[in-house]
Parts: sequence; structure tokens; C-alpha cells
Amino acid sequence: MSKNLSPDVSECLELLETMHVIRYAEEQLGEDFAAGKLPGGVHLSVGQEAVAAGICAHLTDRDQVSSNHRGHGHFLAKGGEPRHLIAEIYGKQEGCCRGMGGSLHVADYSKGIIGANGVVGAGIPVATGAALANLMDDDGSMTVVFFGDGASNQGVLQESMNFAALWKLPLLYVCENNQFGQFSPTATVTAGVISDRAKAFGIPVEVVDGNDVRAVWQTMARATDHIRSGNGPMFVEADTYRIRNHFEREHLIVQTPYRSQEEVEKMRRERDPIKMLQEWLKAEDLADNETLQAIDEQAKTLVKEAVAFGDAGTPPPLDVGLKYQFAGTYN
Amino acid sequence: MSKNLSPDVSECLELLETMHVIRYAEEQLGEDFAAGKLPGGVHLSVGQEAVAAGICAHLTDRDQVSSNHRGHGHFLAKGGEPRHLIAEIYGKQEGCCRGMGGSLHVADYSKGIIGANGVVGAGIPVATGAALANLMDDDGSMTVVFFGDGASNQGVLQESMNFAALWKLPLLYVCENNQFGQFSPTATVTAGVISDRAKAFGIPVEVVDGNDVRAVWQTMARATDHIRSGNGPMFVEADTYRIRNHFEREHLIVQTPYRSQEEVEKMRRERDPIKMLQEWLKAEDLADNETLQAIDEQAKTLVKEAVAFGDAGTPPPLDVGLKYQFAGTYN
Amino acid sequence: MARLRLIKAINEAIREEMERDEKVFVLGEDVEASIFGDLRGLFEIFGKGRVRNTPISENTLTGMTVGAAACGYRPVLHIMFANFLFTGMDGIANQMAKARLMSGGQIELPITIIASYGGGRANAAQHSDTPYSAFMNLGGVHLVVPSNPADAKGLLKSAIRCNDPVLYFEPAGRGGEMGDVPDEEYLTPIGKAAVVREGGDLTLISMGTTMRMTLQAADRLAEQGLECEVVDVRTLAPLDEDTICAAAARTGRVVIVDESRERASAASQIAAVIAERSFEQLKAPIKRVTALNAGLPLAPASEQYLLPSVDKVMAAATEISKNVRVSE
Amino acid sequence: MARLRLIKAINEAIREEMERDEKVFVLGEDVEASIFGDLRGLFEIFGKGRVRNTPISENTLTGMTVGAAACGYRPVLHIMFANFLFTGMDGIANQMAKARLMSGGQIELPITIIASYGGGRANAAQHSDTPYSAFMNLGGVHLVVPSNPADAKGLLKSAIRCNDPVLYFEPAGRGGEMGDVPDEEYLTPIGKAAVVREGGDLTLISMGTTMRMTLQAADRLAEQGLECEVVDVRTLAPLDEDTICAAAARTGRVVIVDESRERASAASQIAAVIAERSFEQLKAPIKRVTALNAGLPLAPASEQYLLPSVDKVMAAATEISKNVRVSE
Ligand SMILES: Cc1ncc(C[n+]2csc(CCOP(=O)(O)OP(=O)(O)O)c2C)c(N)n1
Ligand SMILES: Cc1ncc(C[n+]2csc(CCOP(=O)(O)OP(=O)(O)O)c2C)c(N)n1
Ligand SMILES: [Mg+2]
Ligand SMILES: [Mg+2]
Repeated sequence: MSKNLSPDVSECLELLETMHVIRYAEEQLGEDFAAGKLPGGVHLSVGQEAVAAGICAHLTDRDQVSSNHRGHGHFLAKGGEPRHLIAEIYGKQEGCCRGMGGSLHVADYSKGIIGANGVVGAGIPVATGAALANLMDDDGSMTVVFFGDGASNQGVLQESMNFAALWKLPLLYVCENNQFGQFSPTATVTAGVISDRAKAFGIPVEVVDGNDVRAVWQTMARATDHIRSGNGPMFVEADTYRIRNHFEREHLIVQTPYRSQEEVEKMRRERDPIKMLQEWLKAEDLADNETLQAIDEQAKTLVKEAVAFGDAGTPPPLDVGLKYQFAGTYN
Repeated sequence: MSKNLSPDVSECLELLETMHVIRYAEEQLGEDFAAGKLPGGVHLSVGQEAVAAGICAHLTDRDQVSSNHRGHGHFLAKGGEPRHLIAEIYGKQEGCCRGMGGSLHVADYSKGIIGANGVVGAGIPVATGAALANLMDDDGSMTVVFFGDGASNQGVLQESMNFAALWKLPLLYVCENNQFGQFSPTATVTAGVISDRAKAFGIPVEVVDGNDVRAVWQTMARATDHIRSGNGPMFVEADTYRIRNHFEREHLIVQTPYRSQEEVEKMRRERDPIKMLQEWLKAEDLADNETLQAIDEQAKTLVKEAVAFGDAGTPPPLDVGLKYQFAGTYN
Repeated sequence: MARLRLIKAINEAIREEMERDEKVFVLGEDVEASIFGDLRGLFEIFGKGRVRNTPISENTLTGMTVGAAACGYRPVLHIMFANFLFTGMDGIANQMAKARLMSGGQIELPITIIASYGGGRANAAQHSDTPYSAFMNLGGVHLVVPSNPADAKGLLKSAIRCNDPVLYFEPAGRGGEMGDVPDEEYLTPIGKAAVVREGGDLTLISMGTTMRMTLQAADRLAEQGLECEVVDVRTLAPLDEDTICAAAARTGRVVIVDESRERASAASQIAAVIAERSFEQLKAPIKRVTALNAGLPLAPASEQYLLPSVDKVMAAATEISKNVRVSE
Repeated sequence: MARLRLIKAINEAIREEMERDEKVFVLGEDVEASIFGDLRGLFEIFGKGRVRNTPISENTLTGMTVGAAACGYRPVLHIMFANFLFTGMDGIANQMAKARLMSGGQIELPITIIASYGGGRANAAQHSDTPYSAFMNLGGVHLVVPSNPADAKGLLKSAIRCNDPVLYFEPAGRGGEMGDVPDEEYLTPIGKAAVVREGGDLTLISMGTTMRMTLQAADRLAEQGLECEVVDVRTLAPLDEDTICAAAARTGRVVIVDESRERASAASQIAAVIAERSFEQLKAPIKRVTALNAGLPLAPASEQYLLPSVDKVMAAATEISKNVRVSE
């Protein structure tokens, strides 16, 4: 074990800032949606920021992250620029994908962010191929794939785990079990414990409190150690909770509630990963209110700047679809 | 447990006859292929007859069997007529599918044989739907799906097991692990123990010697009991061995052998399910040579008649494809 | 006649058919909550046994319908966005399109799959395809594409009663559109196109999402003195070649409007049929107005650029009208 | 010029490209053993790392190529029978056809998928489809369909060097066909059709498996005094409309021969393009000779009945030649 088992104070403060940035960015997008400002829809990960932050803290630009429809947090935690995210979701050509992809497809390949994905589960095969590239590159790089409890029921998970186990792919599966797939409580559509599915392939499993960013960080320290040493894949099931709606249009659709407002409020109150880290830092006397406030402000400012950047952006030229569809080049 | 734990003598003799019929039919098809008599190709299950026989002995016409590309044995063991099988593979309109499907698609829905399948793994979703029909019929009927070790790597297996576990479908998974998927030894393409994959879904598993027909029968006695009592699915991994080539064209294709001739010969000598049952019956003094000989002859005659029937059959009319494609009716 | 939203017409069709035949059941992801509203209330009426909320497993879902149908049931699978048909493609292309043929006609496969299709709403490339054209080539599935509430109901009832697999393409984002729907029971036949407007100068042929712009273009062309006959194809497989070719022949000038991408599209198929069967009557090149050959971007104007529009229909119509006048 | 079997030409193309660029690697089920012989010997030359024998998992295989390509590799996926493209459809239709567009052009996706297609060999419905037409409509993948050893090699080398996804359709059962293949290195361009025979009376257009019968028909028609220009389309997406339309315009009489099912086929697409762009030059209805709209049965004669044939091409050609003479 070459890594420290716990994040030190400065690492904790970085995690805090990352979570703040994700939270502010997404709350902004939620407001934007409500105000009719967004061209498309958004799936927000409010409440789940600790998973993205804790996992991506251990990755560099040479590592890949493959994500899903709830991918803003992964994008930001992996080093994607907030302004490129916001501009993208605003449909501006200054966005990370020049306004072509939007929320469901945010990507920055230069930073190893190989794409959110609108097809549930489809990021898993893509990640498997990226991990194969890592293996062939043989440079210690690795791939992380984020997916939900719902996506775990797509067969490609089993297929991919078989590949990864056989070929010892440097691939980390991170299942963000947020208790729901759209409007279906996980237990109603998912048999057994998801991470047990990995065990049949001989893939080591860790189950972690996905709202405790330090725990996620620690798990990831062990996972990167395992994976980067050539031992093949690992599987992390992060227990978490989606505090906001499945997507921002939900209230227009769902007539019979699939969860109680009390449950949501309780999670918001007691299990907010940002609050949890702040309180721990204070309890341990590792940071005072002022420090925490400063980080909060810094994040807020960053997001404000990103929004201004997005607002100032321009719509892409009309014919770019045809232009970007194909490279049109040969090697 | 309402069933006897072991097949009685007459049941054993029936199993023996079933295995003989499968063997003779397939050896005939192998010869026919070599002689250029068959319109298409065939995948033979010689050496694996005990799985089909032992499992199907517990099924009635109201139960469904969904099969794969190596499906002649399942067809015959489930009560399909040898003459309908042979005529089908000869491409005659007297065949079970009127010469439309051939070896890869033998089916007799009136007997609950809902189709062999040319797409590896694709019989699993079909079986899942059939088992759902069984559940909705609520009449104690059940479905068995036969598939190979290779097919276990198709994601639909995981998807289906999730459905079956959640909904307590009356579905039995029978994985015939014959050590190879085409020309790839199982261990080179399959991580872990296949039946372990079922455990993650809370599905009870039995691993059985698939060449010991009595053992298969016993396992199936327990499985039907479990499943028909409304307890949901079960998973049987039958350890077996494909004695013949993957398909009858193999010798034209494979240049570097993927298994040794000695291994094949050893299996043929020591693990032939027909010989194993015959020897056990003799050792236990349950049947004499004469009885065994008579059963053998009976099977041989049945297959001969089937071949004559197939030979006497006629090619389907030219335009039947268009005719059979759609029912063209409304309810 | 009641005025109903399209979504409600769909809802009524399913409810009526479920009441009529207890073998009909609905399955799919979040069919309880009904993300598009088309299934709203069905769970409350028919319960868990007949409105089956499923895991996210499209490959198994499509294949399951084949097994359930072969065993006597009439599954109605709601797949949400039509792009997810591709996620469950094997069950469609290799199983349901072929199982009856391969069995020599032993079974019926009364399967309905509902999929919402189409762009123009900044849903980005994976939620905006108009993929029916690719399914037309499979040979073993029927395809229907309603453009208004009356057909939405009538075609869906026919689809559910049909003993063959039917893919039912619901125009995305048009659920709120109102239309007259007969009060009494009726079926819209599968395989029959409808002439929805008469006019002797030009024939416009369309289906589903692009019918509205086609009718708008017809109105505007009429203002310019060009009277259009308009055909709503309604069923893409089987294709009602007789109605289509007769309409094409009556004017000799044809514009086909289709939200598919251009290549091997429904529009191309219709053009090919007309070029073969009504050649003698043609007076001008057959024009197709389709999506261009690319995925759809998020950015709304860039997305719109790739899609058919009233202006593009007008331009195509005007072009071949000019063309004819010059040569006359 | 060497005389090579088609299968050997394919084999040489892959070997040469693997030697040229170490980022090229092969993956797929039983690529070590090479069921069609097209990959024979590659494992022995390049080893486990570059010839990767995989589990049977088409959905993951197609999606994997996207991840590997986005990270700088050039995967060549051998999927065996083209029907299994449907089994791995999401990776093709929703991922590789869209990933570059959705990223705003950030990445190249140099992916080649080899699939063997076509009927006529009693392989039954799940192993005999000619599905390229369905893929033409996806918009985001190139499609090439060689008909002879020289193009088989040249198109595959181009496909592997292409920085966009290319589906390479290998004519099934034609691996043994011999043809001249240049000794020196060459590339057959993607997107260029070839006029392979000249003749002023009639234009025959075809591709892949049906080229042979098309050329045979041209020979027999010549005996009857009808000289045919013959076009080998070679690439279905992008389609070389210029060459096709020029050839159509030169004779004004067109028969398109295509092993796809009729509906929304490559043939329909070609007919639609000609009916739009070369209308003024057309002298007769555009005829299409395709498979009929059904799966293929096992029984050989019943299978053959559904497929194109020399006789059907002759009949179509004769019909539109008559037709013209009558009206002249
Ligand atoms: C293949 C596919 N099927 C269905 C959908 C619709 N859909 C979008 S998100 C979602 C739920 C996903 O649940 P989960 O994986 O748990 O992720 P979460 O939304 O909880 O983050 C579904 C069904 C889709 N996008 N893709
Ligand atoms: C989807 C799909 N992929 C590949 C094939 C080609 N194929 C036919 S049989 C086979 C091996 C199957 O292995 P297994 O499931 O173990 O069955 P076995 O042949 O050993 O009985 C393969 C790869 C196919 N028919 N379908
Ligand atoms: Mg979830
Ligand atoms: Mg096997």
C-alpha cells in the first residue's frame, strides 16, 4: 500500500471545494432549467458529489473517466472546466463539446473525460475499451466507469466484468447506488446486492458510504493501488442518495410519489456530503468557519464566472453537425 | 420434496433410449453432412445427451424449453418427433418447421419446444418471456433454457437472472459447460465459475456431472420441485464435454488444434453418458445385455424410420417464405 | 367526436385493448410512473400483474416479448425513446422479425413495441433519432407512425390486435396536440395510407412528426396558387404503394417529407417505389426533404438546420413546379 | 499482379496495416482460429496482444471499440456473421455513429468492423441477412461492400486507415473467389463507385455479393444485343452519387441489383437519388432487383426464390428495354 490511507487536511479542503463547485454548478443549472433558459434537460447529482470528488481525486489527465446521464459531477471532479460545462449545457460553441452534446454528453478528452452517456449502461463497454487502451499503453494509467444502480441491470456490466477479470484490465467500476433508477426504487427492479455480481468474476469489491467523501477517498486509494499495480479491475459500490428529482422535468411527469418528502428532507439534513465533511473538519479542529467560508465563496465565484462565460457564449454555426460528424481524414 | 430422489429402472431405461435416439440421430446427421446431403450445417451434441435427457424427463408438453445452436438433443428429449427433426434438417416441408428453420431453429411449439436459436445467448430472453407466461398462467408450468458456457458471457444472462429472481419466474437455467465455446477453451474466455454468477441474484445453484444422466435427473427432480412450488428460478451448471467437432465443417477451418485428440478419445472412452448408464445398470444388475441391446435397436430403428421419412419428404413450395413470415391475422 | 390529446388517445387505446383481452399486458421501464404520460393510470386500473415495471435491460425486454407472445400473451413493450430500440436490437432484428418464419408459421407473435421518436427538442443525438427507416429493412416487423390523435388511437388498437409484431412510433413531444377522436370504437388499418388533402398540382407525402409541417406547407403553397394533394403514409411496413402511387400519378410532381436521415430512408423507399411504378406519369424529379446524414446536435439552431422544415418543403415544391413549367 | 482468393486479399490487407501501424489491433470471437479464414495466421505473427480472442459479448465488443479508438487505438473488430451486428447494435448506432459529433469533433474514431453477409447457402434466417441497408440510415458510419479480391484488399486498407468508423461487409461464401490483386501497395478509396463495364443501352448498378450475377446478366444481355454499363457501388455510405447518376444518365435505363430486402434498401436509396438527380435523362422506370421482404428460409429453393438472380436481373432489364422501344 503506497498511498496514505486518509486524505490530509489540504486534500480534504480540495475535496470540499470540488463538491462545492459541483453543487453550485448544478443548483444553478436547476434554476436555469426552471427559468426555461436551458435548451435541453438536465439530470443533477446533488447529494452524490462525494463519489465523484473522492474517486477522481486520485486520477490524472492520463486516466479516463466514462460516465452516465448524471455526469456533471464526474466531469468537474476529473478536472473539466466549470465554464466549459456550463457553456456546453447552454448550447454554446464555447462549451466542452462546442454545444453539440449538452448535459448528457459532456466530455473533455484532453482531460481523460471520455464522455457522459445518454444510454443507460453504455458507458461500461466504452470504459472497457479505454481500459484496454490503458493496458496496451502499459503506463500505469487506468479507467473509471461511473454508473447507477439501474445501469447495473444492463447485461453489458456482466460482459464487461468478464473481460476485465480475464484480461486484468485497469478498470474501476463505481456503482453509485442512489436508491432509485428513475422512478423505480432500486429493490423493486434489482435483485440481490449489486456488488456481489462482481464477486463471481473474482473481482475485489468494496462497499462504501458514498456520502462520506473521506471514506470514498480512502477506498479509492486502495483501489488505485490495486489497479495500477497490474492486479486487474475492482468494483466499488457507493451507497448514496439522489436528493433532487431524477431530472428537472420530473414534477411535470410523476403523479404518484415514489418516495416520501420526509425521506428526502432527512437525507438533505443528515447525509449531505458537503455538510458531513465540513462538520468533521470542524469537529476535528482541522478547519475553522472562516476557512470553510472562503472555500465556499471560491467555489461560488468559480461557478458565477462559468455562468457568465456561458452567457457570453455564442450559438454554434448552423452547419456544424455535418462538420463534426466525421473526421474525414486518413492515417 | 415430492419427487423420488432417483430414477427407477424403467425411468433409467427411458433415459437410455432417449440418449440413444439423440446419438443415432446426430451421428446420422454427421454422416449426412459429410456426404454432402444436408442443405445447411449442423452442430452436434454427441457426448452431451445426458443433460437433455435428464432435464427433459421431468417436463411435460405444457412446459417450455428454449434452446441454442446445439439443440437436436433438447428437441428430441422434450418429445419432438425424430422424423420431424430429420425432415427439418433435410430442408423438407414435412419437417417440424416445414423446412424453414433447419438445424439451428428446430422447434415444435405444440410440445413446448420454443426453438433452438442461432444467436448465442438469445434463447435466454425468449425463455424469460416464456417463464413470465408460465407465471401468468399460474398452472405450475415452467420453462427451461439450455445454453453453453460461451453463451454465459452474453449480458442477457445477467439481465434475465435479475428478472427471474425479482419476479420469481418458474425458470430453470441449464448451462451446459462443455469446456469450449467454438474453438476457445472456456477458461480463456470465461472468468470464474459460471454458476457463481447466479448466486449474486439469490438464485439457488446446483453443479452436476452432466455426463451422469441419473445425477442430472436427480438434480432436475429437486429443481422442478423448487420451481413448480413457486420459489422462483434455479441454475444448474452441467459439467460435460463435446466429443465431436464444434460443427461438422470444423475440420475445414481449424488449422491449429485447440484440444488434443487424446483428451477427446479419453472422454469418449471413459465419460460417454450412454456407456456410463449402461455399465451402471449392468453393475447394479438392473438390466441385462439383452434388454440394453433391445433398447439400442429400438432407438436405431426409430432413427432409421425418421431418416426414411426425411428422405421421402418434399422440398417446400418456393414462395413459402413470404407466406410464413407474417400471420396476417388480427385478434 | 371528442377532442383528445395525442397522449390521451394512446392511453385510451391501450386501456380499451387491455379491457377487451386479458392476454394483453404492458411492460417496460417505469411504466408505472409513465414518463411520457401515455400509460398514465393503467397501473392503477390493471395492477402489477398487467402493468409490469421492469429493470433497465432492453436486450432482454425485446427478446422476452417473443417468448411471452409465443406462449399466448400479447405484450405491449414501452421502450421510451426509439434510440433504445437499438439497445434491444437483437430481440427485434434476429428474433421477433424471424421467429415465425423460422418455425414454418407455427406461432403468432402479437407484439407491440411503443417508441417515442424524433428531434427538434435539444435532446441531443442519443434521444432524438428517427430510426424507423432502419427497421423497415428488417422485413419481419410492421411499422406504424401516427401523426394525429385519431390515428394514434386507431393504429395502436390495430397494432395490439395484430398477430404479428408491430413497432409503434410515437411522435416525440407531440403528446399535447389535440385532435378529433371518434367516440365509438374504431380501428385504423395497418398498411393503409390516407389522402388527407386534395389538390391537383403537386403531391406531398409524409408521416408522423413531419405531417404538420407538410400540411402547413400545403396551406402556404395554396396561397401561392399551388394546390397540393397530401398523403399521410401512416404505415411504413407494409407500405401502401397503391395509395401512394395513385397520389403521385395524379399530379406527376412529388415531394416526400420524412424526419429520417436521408440515406436509405422511408422517403427514399417511397421515391423508389414511385420511380418504378408511376414513372410514366412523373413530370418532375422526385424530391425528398429529410434530415441530413448526421446525428442531431444539442444546440437548437444547429439541430434545426439538419431537420426538415416548412421552408425546405416549400423550396422543394417550388423547385419542381418551376421545373415543370419551364419544360412545358 | 498476383491472383488471390478474396479471403487472402482481406488477410493481406490486415497484415499489411498491422505491420504499418502498431496501433492497429484485431479483436473478436475466435479470431485466433479464424472461422472464415480471413484472419488466418495473424495470431501467429502478431501474438495475443494484437490479436485478441474474446468472449461472446457483442454488445460490449462494439462499445469497446469506441473506448479504445477514443484513446488512440485502431481496433478491427471481426463480428463473424453480419446478423451479430444487431446483437451489438447499441455500440454501433448509439455510440460509434454519434460519439464524435456529440463531442464536437474532439476525437477520431478509427474503427473497422468486419462482418460477413448474405444468403444463398442454407444458413437460415439468423445467419444470412444482408443488413447493410439498415446501417446506411445511421448517418455516422461508413459502409463498404467489396465484390472482388482487389477491392476487398484496397477497401479494407482504406477502412483501417480511415479515422472514422467503417463497417466492412464481406460477401459470405465468396472467400474462395479469385481475382487479380496489384503487387504494389494501393488503396481503394472509400466513397468511390467504379464503372466496371461500358455499354450504351442500359445501366446495371450493384455491389458485393450481387455483382457476379449482375455481370453475368450483362454478358447474356449483350448476347441479346443489349449493351450494359455496369457500376460497382463499392461504398454505400458515403454514396458516390456522381458516378452513379452519370452512369444512369448515360443510358436513361437503370436496373439496381442488391441482396438487401427491398424495403428501405441500398437499391431504394440509389433509385431515389437517380429519380431526383437524373430525372431528365431517364427513359424508363427504375427497376430494383432485391431480396423480397422476408427472412431467408433454410430450404434452398425457397431461399433462392427470395433472392436476386441472373434471371431476375435479365427480366428487369428486358422489361424496361421493351418499355422504351414501345414508347419511342
Ligand atoms: C438504454 C436506456 N434505457 C432507458 C433510459 C432512460 N433512463 C434514463 S436515466 C434512467 C435511470 C437510470 O438509473 P441509474 O442507473 O440508477 O442512474 P440514476 O439516474 O439513479 O443516477 C433511465 C431508465 C436510457 N437513458 N437508456
Ligand atoms: C451472437 C452470436 N455470436 C457468435 C456466434 C457464433 N457462434 C456459434 S456457436 C458459438 C460458441 C458457443 O459456445 P457455447 O455457448 O459454449 O455452446 P457450445 O457450442 O459449446 O455448445 C459461437 C461463438 C453466434 N452464433 N451468435
Ligand atoms: Mg440510481
Ligand atoms: Mg460450450
